[in-house]
Amino acid sequence: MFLGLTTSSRAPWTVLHVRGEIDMASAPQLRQEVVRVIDRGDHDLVLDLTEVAFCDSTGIGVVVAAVKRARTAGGDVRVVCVNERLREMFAITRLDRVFDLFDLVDEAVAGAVPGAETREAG
Amino acid sequence: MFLGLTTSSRAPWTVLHVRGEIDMASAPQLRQEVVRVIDRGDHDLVLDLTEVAFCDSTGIGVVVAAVKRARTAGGDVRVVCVNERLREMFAITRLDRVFDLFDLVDEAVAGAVPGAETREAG
Amino acid sequence: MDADGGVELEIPAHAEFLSLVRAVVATAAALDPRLGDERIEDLRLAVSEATTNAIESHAQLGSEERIAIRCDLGEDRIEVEVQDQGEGFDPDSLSPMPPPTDPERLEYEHGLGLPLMRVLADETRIRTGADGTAVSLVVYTTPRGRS
Amino acid sequence: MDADGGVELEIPAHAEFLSLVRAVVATAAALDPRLGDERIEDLRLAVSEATTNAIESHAQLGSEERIAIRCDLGEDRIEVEVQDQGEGFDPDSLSPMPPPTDPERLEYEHGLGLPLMRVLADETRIRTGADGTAVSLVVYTTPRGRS
Ligand SMILES: Nc1ncnc2c1ncn2[C@@H]1O[C@H](COP(=O)(O)OP(=O)(O)O)[C@@H](O)[C@H]1O
Ligand SMILES: Nc1ncnc2c1ncn2[C@@H]1O[C@H](COP(=O)(O)OP(=O)(O)O)[C@@H](O)[C@H]1O
Repeated sequence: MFLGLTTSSRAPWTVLHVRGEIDMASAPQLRQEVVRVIDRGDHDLVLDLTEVAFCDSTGIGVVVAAVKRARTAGGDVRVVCVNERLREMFAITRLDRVFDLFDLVDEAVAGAVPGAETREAG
Repeated sequence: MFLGLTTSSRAPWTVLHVRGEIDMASAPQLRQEVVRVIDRGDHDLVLDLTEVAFCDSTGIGVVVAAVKRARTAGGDVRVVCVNERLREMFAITRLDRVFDLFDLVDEAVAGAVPGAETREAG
Repeated sequence: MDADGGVELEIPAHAEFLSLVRAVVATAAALDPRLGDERIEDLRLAVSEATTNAIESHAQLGSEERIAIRCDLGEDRIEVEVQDQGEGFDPDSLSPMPPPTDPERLEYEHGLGLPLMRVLADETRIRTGADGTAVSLVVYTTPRGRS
Repeated sequence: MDADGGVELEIPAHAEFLSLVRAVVATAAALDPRLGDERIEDLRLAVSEATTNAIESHAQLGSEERIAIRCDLGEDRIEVEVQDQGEGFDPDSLSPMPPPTDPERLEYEHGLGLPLMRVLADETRIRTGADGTAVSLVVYTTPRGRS
């Protein structure tokens, strides 16, 4: 019924590790944590869904909300998931075109930081 | 719904390894295999319940039937189980006094063979 | 017991549905965070026993009626009731098991269900009559079962 | 559809019971050996979506009525029906999602449930009216869903 939520820092990224089943019962808990992290200024967020055993459209809605909030704050969200079903859901909803999906946290934090190209390109 | 049933030989013992949940739905399958093994002459039987995730009184009934059949045929049954719940059930039903329980198959087959004392004792 | 706060399940009276009943009871019981895994396991097994008897009672009648299982999450307890439409029985006239030292003991493959339920549940109530049996199994969620 | 061959479940209209519904559907579907894990997972998710909508519809009315879920194991299919007593809705008048390239897309946290059900289930039927909605989700157990 409750999600396991832990954060770790992979500067400049903050990684939010989610464990458990995301549905209407648990989504509010995830939403709250996402808001808390972004609003304290950690708006470059990696959502690590590696250990999410189940996620329905309510959970997908929280991911969408996270992307929106992070981008509004000048940051971005990257999503890590290997679960085939979850990958499929992002594909069916075409959300895989809206934000980036990675297989591993290491890959997600290795990519360029959003805005870095324009800041560093010269 | 179906049990995983395999036998191995630890002469003079035949070990029947059971995997899955033993209830009214699956008990007939176990009963049949026990009968088959004992009736072909392998009446010194170790019932390895190590990988039994659930067992109710119907399952316990099959164990009782196995003991009776093996003893009638001149053999015996030893039961291997570590599952605390199952141990408790054998205690509540006092069946732990009717046949021997072991933690490991190795321990079950190491004990003296039934009848060996009278045969070998001099 | 608040009937509106509970889960109701109806199954065909066939053994293959026992695993489903166990899954429902375990999942419903897990909704109460006060209940530890061991107590959930107690309830799951007790309900499986009661449902087995219910299914048997219908089989004896050749009845195709369904079995009803109700789980109620109360303030201080979880109560599961298993209801059948079998012929009923007299719980007081069941013959006791011979002692383990008696060779006769091996003649008794059955008769373990009710004793187990009584050990596993904190309360076991049986209402039985010619039109069926309802077995209520209660596990307390608070130390003394009274909030 | 043979009503007698199925499992019926009633739950309070609260989100915490979703995991129980999923457990029931997965366990019931697993009774049909022809259904692979992937299809069971499809059905489990689709039913979770339908039940989520049913629970929401009661929440909107402030209704304390229960949600009914029926699983029928048929010859060539498994059919799960989720029935609520909400206000109903018009499935044809739901606004489509903007394309992923549209920045507006991020305004849509909702509206994914029905499209997902339609992809996951082999058949999705919705009967809806002022006194409630029944969503039927069918997964075929034989290659063409006709035996
Ligand atoms: N729901 C029931 N309906 C009819 N008879 C029952 C029911 N539950 C128990 N009984 C009777 O009580 C006896 C003892 O039940 P139990 O202790 O569970 O052992 P078992 O089911 O293995 O016989 C059963 O054999 C049956 O005759
Ligand atoms: N059982 C139902 N009762 C009433 N309205 C419903 C029901 N199912 C769906 N709807 C309506 O259809 C809309 C779209 O549903 P859906 O695609 O599942 O997405 P979401 O539930 O995330 O909004 C819902 O917002 C709701 O207005």
